[in-house]
Amino acid sequence: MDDRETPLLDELEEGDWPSFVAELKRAAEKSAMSADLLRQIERSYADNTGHWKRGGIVGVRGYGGGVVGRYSAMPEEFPGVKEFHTLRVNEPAGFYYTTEKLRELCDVWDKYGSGLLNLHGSTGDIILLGTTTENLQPCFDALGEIGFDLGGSGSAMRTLSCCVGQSRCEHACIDTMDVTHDLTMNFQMEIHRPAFPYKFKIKVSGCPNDCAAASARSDLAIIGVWRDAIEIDQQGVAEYVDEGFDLFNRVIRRCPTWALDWDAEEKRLKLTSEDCVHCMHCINEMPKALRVGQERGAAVLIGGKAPVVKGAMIGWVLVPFMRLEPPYQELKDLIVQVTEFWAEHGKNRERLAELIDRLGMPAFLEGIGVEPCPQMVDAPRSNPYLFWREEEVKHA
Amino acid sequence: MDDRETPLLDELEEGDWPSFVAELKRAAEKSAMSADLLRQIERSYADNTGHWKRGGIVGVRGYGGGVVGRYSAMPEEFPGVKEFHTLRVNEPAGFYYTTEKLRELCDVWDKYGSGLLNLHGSTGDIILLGTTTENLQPCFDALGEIGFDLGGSGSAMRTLSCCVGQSRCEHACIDTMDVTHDLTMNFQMEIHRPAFPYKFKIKVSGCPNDCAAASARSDLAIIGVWRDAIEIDQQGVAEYVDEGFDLFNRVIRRCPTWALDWDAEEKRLKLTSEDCVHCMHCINEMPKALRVGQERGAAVLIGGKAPVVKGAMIGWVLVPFMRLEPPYQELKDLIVQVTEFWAEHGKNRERLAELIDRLGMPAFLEGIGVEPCPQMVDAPRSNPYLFWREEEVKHA
Amino acid sequence: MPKTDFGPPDYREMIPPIVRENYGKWRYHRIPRPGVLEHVSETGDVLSSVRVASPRLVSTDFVREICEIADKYCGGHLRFTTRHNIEFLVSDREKLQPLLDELEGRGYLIGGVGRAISNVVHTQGWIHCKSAVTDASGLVKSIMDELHDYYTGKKPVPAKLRIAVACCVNMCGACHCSDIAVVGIHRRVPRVNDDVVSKSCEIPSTIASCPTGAIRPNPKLKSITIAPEKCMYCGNCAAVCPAIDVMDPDTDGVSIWVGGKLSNARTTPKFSRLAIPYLPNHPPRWPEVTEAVKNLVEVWRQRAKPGERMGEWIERIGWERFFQITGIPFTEKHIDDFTHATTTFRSSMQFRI
Amino acid sequence: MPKTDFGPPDYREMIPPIVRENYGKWRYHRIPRPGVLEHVSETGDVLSSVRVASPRLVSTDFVREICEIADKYCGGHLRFTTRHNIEFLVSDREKLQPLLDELEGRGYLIGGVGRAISNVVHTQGWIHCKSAVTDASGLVKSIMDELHDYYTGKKPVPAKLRIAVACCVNMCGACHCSDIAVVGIHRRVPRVNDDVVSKSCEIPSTIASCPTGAIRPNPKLKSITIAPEKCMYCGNCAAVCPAIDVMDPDTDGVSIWVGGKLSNARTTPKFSRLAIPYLPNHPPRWPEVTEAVKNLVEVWRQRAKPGERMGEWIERIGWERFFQITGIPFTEKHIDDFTHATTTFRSSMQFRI
Ligand code: SRM
Ligand code: SRM
Ligand code: SRM
Ligand code: SRM
Ligand code: SF4
Ligand code: SF4
Ligand code: SF4
Ligand code: SF4
Ligand code: SF4
Ligand code: SF4
Ligand code: SF4
Ligand code: SF4
Repeated sequence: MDDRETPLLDELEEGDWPSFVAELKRAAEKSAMSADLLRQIERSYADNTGHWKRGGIVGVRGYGGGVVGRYSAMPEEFPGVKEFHTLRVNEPAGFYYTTEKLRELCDVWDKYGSGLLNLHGSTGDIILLGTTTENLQPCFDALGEIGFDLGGSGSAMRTLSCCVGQSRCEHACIDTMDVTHDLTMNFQMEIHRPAFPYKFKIKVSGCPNDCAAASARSDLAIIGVWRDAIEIDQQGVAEYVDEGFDLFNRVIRRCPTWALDWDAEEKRLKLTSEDCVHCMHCINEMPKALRVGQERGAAVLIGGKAPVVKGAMIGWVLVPFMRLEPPYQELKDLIVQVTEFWAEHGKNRERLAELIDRLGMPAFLEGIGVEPCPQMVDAPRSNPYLFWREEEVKHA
Repeated sequence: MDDRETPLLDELEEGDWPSFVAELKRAAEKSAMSADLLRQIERSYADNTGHWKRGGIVGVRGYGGGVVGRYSAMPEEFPGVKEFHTLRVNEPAGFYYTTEKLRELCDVWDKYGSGLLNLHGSTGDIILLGTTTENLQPCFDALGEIGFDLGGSGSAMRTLSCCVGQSRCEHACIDTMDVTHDLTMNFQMEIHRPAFPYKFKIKVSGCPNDCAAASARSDLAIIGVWRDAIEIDQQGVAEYVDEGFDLFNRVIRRCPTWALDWDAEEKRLKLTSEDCVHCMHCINEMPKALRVGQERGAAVLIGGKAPVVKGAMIGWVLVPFMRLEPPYQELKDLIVQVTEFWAEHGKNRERLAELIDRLGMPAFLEGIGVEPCPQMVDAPRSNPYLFWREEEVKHA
Repeated sequence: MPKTDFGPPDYREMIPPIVRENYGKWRYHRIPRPGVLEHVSETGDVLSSVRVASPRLVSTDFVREICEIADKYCGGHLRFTTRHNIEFLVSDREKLQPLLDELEGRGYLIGGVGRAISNVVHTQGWIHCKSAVTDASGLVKSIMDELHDYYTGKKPVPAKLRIAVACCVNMCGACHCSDIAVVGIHRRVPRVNDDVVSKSCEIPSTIASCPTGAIRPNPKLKSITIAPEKCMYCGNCAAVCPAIDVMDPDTDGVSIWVGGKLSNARTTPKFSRLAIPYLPNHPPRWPEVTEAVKNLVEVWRQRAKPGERMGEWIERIGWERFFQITGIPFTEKHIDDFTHATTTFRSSMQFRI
Repeated sequence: MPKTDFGPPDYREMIPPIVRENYGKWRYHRIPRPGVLEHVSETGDVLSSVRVASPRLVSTDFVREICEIADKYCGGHLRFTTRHNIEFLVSDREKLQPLLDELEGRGYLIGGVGRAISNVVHTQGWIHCKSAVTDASGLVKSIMDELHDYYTGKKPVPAKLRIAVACCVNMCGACHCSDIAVVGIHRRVPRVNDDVVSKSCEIPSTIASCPTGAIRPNPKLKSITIAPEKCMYCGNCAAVCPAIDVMDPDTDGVSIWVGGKLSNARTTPKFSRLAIPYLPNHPPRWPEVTEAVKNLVEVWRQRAKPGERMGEWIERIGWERFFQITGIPFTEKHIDDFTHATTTFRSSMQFRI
């Protein structure tokens, strides 16, 4: 391909950060689709606007989602991207791959698609970026051969994702990868056949550091936590201090509840465990000396989402603590309860958080049979506008 | 009066706390109205409900408010309280009295009313509790003779009130009593002739301790503050410390912004003044050593109110700092701007805060001609739903 | 024409000479004993203020009595505080002890200063308000008969504690920002007298008065209809339209709210939050309410750090533990479901389990 | 019937042996050099993870290249992070330095670990999304070309800093909780093609799609009308109804948001807040945006305390000073006027003057 065709994009080949334009060009060398994509993007850079059409539902047999249909708005000029659909391919939990698997994936994608992909999409899928309607089914079949299934799209449960968890992290209170894989297998129907009012996302983080960014972008976030005391290796703490670690300013003062204190004489870190709110900070700062407790499980937060329509939400505590052991039945039951309530009461395109906002948390809790608890709120209500049930109000 | 008539209320004569029942009885000895009041209240205690009727506008000549009409719902049984209106009498700023003035007031009230009063009502008025329609005008005339005017009621500017301020408090950044008196005199028309969409309250506190509870219950709160550094008498601080005052735990650690530090060697309290948010805590704890700064003025907060309709509000910062010197022109102009905007756009029974909530703060600020500033918010907006004016958006 | 708009007495004529002379010159204060403030001026003058409890609802005889005392010890001047206490202002040091003695002799309670429970800010109740669900004065008397030792300083408390009582959710006062607020509530949907509505109510403003949009027009009857599932019994419609009756002695009651504050000291002002949704309305002594308030005060008093107000203490230990320690059940009623409810939901992993 | 619902590859078959053997046994970690994590297991095993920047949008050749490297040094295993970085997992200590050398030789950027700016989470942009106001990939490249020294650790930063870029307010990602978020916005009321509406749009759901209730039915045309004064150009109606066009190359632009976070460490998760309402959309290098982001990073970097994230720093110094220091003008656009606006207004005297 002639460089002069893309003077604007060429500028983005300069600089030290890895260049997506270089990648587009690499793909363009092998694929006419990608070559036309490059040209269309150059046009977008010139016109200051995208050139994709809206609408158009495409898919593969037996599935209701997993493919995002896309058509160029300028098919005459850029025939290679006349049809340019993406396949959302469910990633293995934790984003681990053998090189063998990845190579197989590349081979399939070079054969049936643009040769361009995202590792990964924001939800967690492998995004195979651009193929024709015709190629969708054979591509999917070939993916199946090598063990890759589609993820979610549309009004479905979406592809789950998680942090690295116990596979490589000392803080993990739950086996994030196993929970993710198990739920994914359990909810294949819900993932592949959109039947909800809108999208429903689940993400799993192993501890309150939330490395999966679950609480911001999951309708249901599962976040590991412990409920006994932090394990303190006093020897280890003393070593930090002896090495000049500024314990007071780096840890004690920054504990959100002042749960820690340093006994300089006894060289002991004192923890008032009932004050600890599991923020992780002290453990993060002194991983060699402090560890999460032994009574481990997870909290379930609901309602995290992006701004549209009612505003962005960060997940709300629904269950403060739940033990998580395979087969994760309690968790699965809860997810079913929640999604069924939502499926029944939610309006079209109404996210879970928006439904709860509309009906009120008390009504939602009653609907799914979860008992209220103070962990659900930062503080009780301040307005005197409370409801009473007929049966609560005894009348003479 | 026979004790056995009020067995329930009699129980409230027991105990150490001063008894309102004792007061009712004292008044009942002199006044038939009060005697019937006592009986009606006893009935309320027996029936578990009030016995006042709703409705009924009464007043005095030339005024639209200042009287709250009240009629017994059981006039046959308690004829003395058939009509039992209260006069709201504007208190002198700071609630100071000469005994002479108070005695004159008592004389008038014994003559024309029940002999019962509140010192004071929640808004700040002297509440003369209970007289007949007939007696209203003569009572008002007699009050006028001794220099007491009515306060506000209904959809009017309400009686102002304030903390003790410079008259007896070392923290006062403004002359609360003078501001209150001056505004009261300036807004007589607005106080006495209801012409607003709803009530409008103004209260004045001399510093952020807010001893007038202004920010919770004033549509417009004026609260004294300074903007240079706190004055520190290092000698004084050292004395506190030498006397065993736990400076770290009582002050340094509790400063909301950690603006203070103690230099143990130099025995100096170090203040990072740009971090001070004028919370008053350190000054409150060490009044002998610390003082508010010299550049003094007031902030204006708007929208404080009780729960009904849209929920309770604590006043919002409108002007972070304004110098306040007689004749307080800038403040008066602001009050006029605010009330005029509200009078124009507010619906019936819509408090200022509710109007602003409905129209949006940006629209309100534009309407009253006040520039936005970051002190107005805890944080900028988090939703991407912002408006642009035609003229801001240049279009090719 | 009658004389109008002459305004209140000028404060300059009400203040005692020591205040006039030291106006704006006060340097610092101390609390020599419970109930007494000693303000020192840069002129060297010292003003002692003796704070005394008042029932707020008083007779002219009561006023004459305190005037008499003020004449004797305070040169004929006195003031009231923003919480309805009386303050005797003593400029002559010699007169302080005799004043205290006389006040004590007469049975006045001296206190409310510094780290103490001060007077209760309250409302009219059955004494004068048509909207009163309960009697404010009676509740105050019942509560303070139990708590006066915290007023007089006989028993110390960790910090200022402000109690407020309101006889309905209009909350005439600053209830909504009190350490402890006692508020009368209804629990039954108001009854509508359709005939009266059609005659004497403005229907649009009645509809607009409902915070939760529970009221719809009923064109057939020229009246309105209240959707029971949307009504939370605030009574605002009844305030606007006399044909609506929300009172019900059988089901009305009292709710308790905690943790509000107004000062900006340390923490920003806070709203009071629901602790107990309902207690029965039991005059003349309201034993359930009195007990509940006492429990709250005791729990706080025994656990809070010095200088820590109710709400600050609760926020430090967490609402989870507050409910646990007080033994108050946490119910769905504690979870907000009004306009800004979602902003009160816990959006973090920071909680106690 | 085709094979369906077989799910993703089982992670157990993807993880390297060292991970399998030490699963759940990791004891602690350290950061021996920028871009490298060393996890120590209770078995004594040590796993070194080398983190490398990826453009996320890659070609199969790129993937083959990293596979080749992983074969050489990592026994044929690798992973990606939740922020789209590549992680090479080295169990054989001998291979660490050679791997680092090869990566550097090939021009890969090693970094993003610990107190660093990590990869930018971003969205499709003009590459694939019909809703894109701007190009996410181009913005990321332009921004990170300026900031890569903070990725590689050549220049230190006080704490983790997470940048996100979204091409429209749908914010596919966690933009709304990022230290710095760059978001494409419209500023013009959408144009409605009435003919198409009447044919191909579901009017009730179009009306319901509008967050601010700006859309009303237009029965005459069997279409809808947008009230311009209520529309804030979110484009959600255009997502629901293809007859509505919100794109406008002339007035569309980019906004910048700051101070969000998601971890619960120290402070609870925070939303990003509006810093700069509009900057022009200037491909291919977006100089205004790049400059603004750099300014924000620099200002924070130079002033924050160690370990203090952007939002924590801003909250410590106060938004007043943030605007002053950054030189960003504070305008009425920064003041919320959406549903919960009043909860963001300052209800206290605690501010800097
Ligand atoms: C591909 C992806 C962006 C990316 O480059 O990574 C993406 C792309 C689109 N998102 Fe998204 N979203 C993607 C993750 C997200 C996330 C993040 C997440 O899932 O963790 C969010 C925020 C979290 C959330 O769901 O709230 C997100 C919030 C949205 C929204 C706003 C939803 C809301 O309730 O606020 C929309 C609007 C809509 O649904 O109409 C949307 C809609 C879209 C559509 C389908 C718009 C459209 O109708 O054309 C985009 C298709 C682009 C395309 O042509 O490929 N996308 N979208 C992400 C999916 C990849 C994957 O499967 O791994
Ligand atoms: C007398 C007083 C209570 C007291 O015992 O001290 C009082 C008594 C009444 N208030 Fe009040 N309010 C009194 C101070 C307050 C305060 C406190 C204040 O002003 O500092 C508030 C809270 C602050 C505020 O205004 O928001 C207050 C909030 C209300 C409300 C709720 C307004 C709202 O917007 O939420 C109402 C309802 C109404 O206006 O219909 C109300 C209505 C009433 C009415 C007029 C109810 C009625 O229509 O019958 C009460 C008349 C009782 C009577 O028969 O005397 N009163 N009212 C206070 C006035 C005394 C004075 O003038 O000094
Ligand atoms: C007399 C009075 C002003 C008046 O014009 O009447 C007053 C007077 C003083 N206040 Fe106050 N405050 C008065 C009502 C208030 C109120 C309003 C209220 O309670 O309704 C508040 C806000 C209450 C709240 O936050 O909810 C108030 C919050 C304070 C504070 C902050 C306390 C805190 O730590 O939160 C201080 C500072 C302190 O006590 O250290 C203070 C300090 C003071 C000082 C020490 C100021 C001084 O140097 O003179 C005065 C004596 C305090 C004392 O009584 O312990 N004053 N003070 C009011 C007495 C009411 C009463 O009879 O009890
Ligand atoms: C690899 C990864 C998980 C994964 O499954 O991929 C991961 C891995 C680790 N995270 Fe994380 N975090 C990862 C995304 C996140 C995210 C999500 C995100 O950025 O989108 C967050 C939340 C971000 C936020 O708060 O906005 C996150 C917040 C943390 C924190 C809290 C930092 C803080 O003080 O706020 C820690 C603790 C620390 O760094 O001290 C942490 C700590 C760690 C540790 C040290 C845990 C451990 O002991 O292994 C890991 C190495 C940290 C590092 O890179 O400095 N991780 N971490 C993710 C790497 C992303 C990347 O390529 O940069
Ligand atoms: S969320 Fe916790 S368990 Fe998961 S990778 Fe991050 S620090 Fe480790
Ligand atoms: S985890 Fe957080 S809350 Fe708990 S002790 Fe450590 S720093 Fe404090
Ligand atoms: S508000 Fe301030 S100035 Fe007024 S009395 Fe209280 S402490 Fe003194
Ligand atoms: S007034 Fe408050 S904010 Fe200012 S230094 Fe003192 S304690 Fe800190
Ligand atoms: S709180 Fe309610 S009942 Fe009590 S005085 Fe105020 S309006 Fe009347
Ligand atoms: S009582 Fe309150 S909630 Fe019920 S209908 Fe009347 S105004 Fe509405
Ligand atoms: S942020 Fe908007 S434009 Fe970008 S991918 Fe998501 S939906 Fe499309
Ligand atoms: S662009 Fe957004 S705000 Fe404007 S009409 Fe459409 S949905 Fe409503």
